[in-house]
Amino acid sequence: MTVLNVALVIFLILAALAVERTKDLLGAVVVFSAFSLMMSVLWLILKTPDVALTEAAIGAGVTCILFIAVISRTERYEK
Amino acid sequence: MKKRLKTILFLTLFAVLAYNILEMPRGGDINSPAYNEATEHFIEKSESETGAINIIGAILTDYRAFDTLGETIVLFTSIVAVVSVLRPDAKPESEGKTRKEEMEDAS
Amino acid sequence: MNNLIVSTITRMVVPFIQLYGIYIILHGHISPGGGFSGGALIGTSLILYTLVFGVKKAEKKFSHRVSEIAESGGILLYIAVGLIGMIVAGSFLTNLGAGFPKGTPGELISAGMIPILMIGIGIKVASTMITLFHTLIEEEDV
Amino acid sequence: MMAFFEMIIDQINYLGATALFVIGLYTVVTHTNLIKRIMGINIMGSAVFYFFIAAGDVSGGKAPIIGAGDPDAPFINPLPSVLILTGIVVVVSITVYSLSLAVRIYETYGTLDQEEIARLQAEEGDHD
Repeated sequence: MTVLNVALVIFLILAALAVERTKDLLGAVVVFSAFSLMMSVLWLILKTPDVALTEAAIGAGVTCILFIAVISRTERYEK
Repeated sequence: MKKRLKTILFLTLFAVLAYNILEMPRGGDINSPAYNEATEHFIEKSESETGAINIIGAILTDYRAFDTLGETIVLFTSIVAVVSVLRPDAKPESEGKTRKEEMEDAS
Repeated sequence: MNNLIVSTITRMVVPFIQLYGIYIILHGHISPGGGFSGGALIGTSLILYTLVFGVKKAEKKFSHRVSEIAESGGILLYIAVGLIGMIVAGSFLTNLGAGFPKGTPGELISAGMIPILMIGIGIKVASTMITLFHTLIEEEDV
Repeated sequence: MMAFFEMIIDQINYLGATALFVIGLYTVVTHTNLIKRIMGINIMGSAVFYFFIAAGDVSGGKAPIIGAGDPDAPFINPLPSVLILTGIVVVVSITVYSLSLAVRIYETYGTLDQEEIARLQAEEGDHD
């Protein structure tokens, strides 16, 4: 279990760095969705299934849809 | 150059925080200070005091129910705030033009 | 969106998502889940419906009137249950002391007021999610 | 050297949460785009939640549901989970409010870049 934990932490740090680096905001939102989903898997490993369910529905679902709705009303590329 | 300075600054911040974390109680230790008598009370008594076998649900809507009421009020406030910011009659005064376009027209 | 496959699959899948959300809300006291995650699931199903069929058709299913009632109703249900405890037992949000039935732990109908409060939270969260999405996606001419 | 690695593996959850927090703070400070900043705030929020959950973890424990799983294993600490459960929803509220302000700013100024907004405001001040 520890191996999976360490691998997930490394993936999370890489995903956060990718969110920071991506100039295309839509791509950044997609990477952020993957970040939230991996976070929910990590919380399942830490034995808190309630928080994992909530994060999968709210963090990976609703938040990203709201970001995409706002990007569709404003501009897509960061200068 | 400025960006490199910021990167070095944040790496220093991470080093300081990580050094302090190595002094913390070991992760996953049952004797850590977070696992105190309140936790033991919840684990031992929640089934007899509330009748719910999911301890998280029992704490969320029984022991800390007032906290959850405040949290639903936060949700309500967020709706009120978003609707009042985005309501249709609060449009900017110049007909459909943004400030950036006005500046470009003027110059 | 005029894609036949997407609209057909959405029409088939949305009821099951909502059923799963209701299941999670009602079993909040005996299994992982509860009002927050179940309400978010129901809200997500309505957001999916809006994305596929457009705001106009979605507002026929879940109009502003219904969302107003749901938003206020969730909080009012919560406060009403709290006031029952205040009247009967003397303090706000009392559970077993106020005479709510305890039931057998592990059964669906047990734990006194906890399922009722979970239902209130679920209604509130679901209507919040869908209202926020409708407000953000609405163009000026609506 | 080996002991140092073992110490890192023991504290991997705390260290990961700290790294995520610093990355989120870096995003908020160095970027001028408003939506990117809101994403940074979300990453910082996730990092704080991760720190709390890691503080409640018990190695070899089980989820806090009575009667499920191994009867001899200890329960994890349920209190951080409850706090985080409400915290996630509050972070969503803050995010949506910031996003609505971003939409309104875009409708007014035609840009989401903070330096450009400051420049437009300065020019407008010259006209008055």
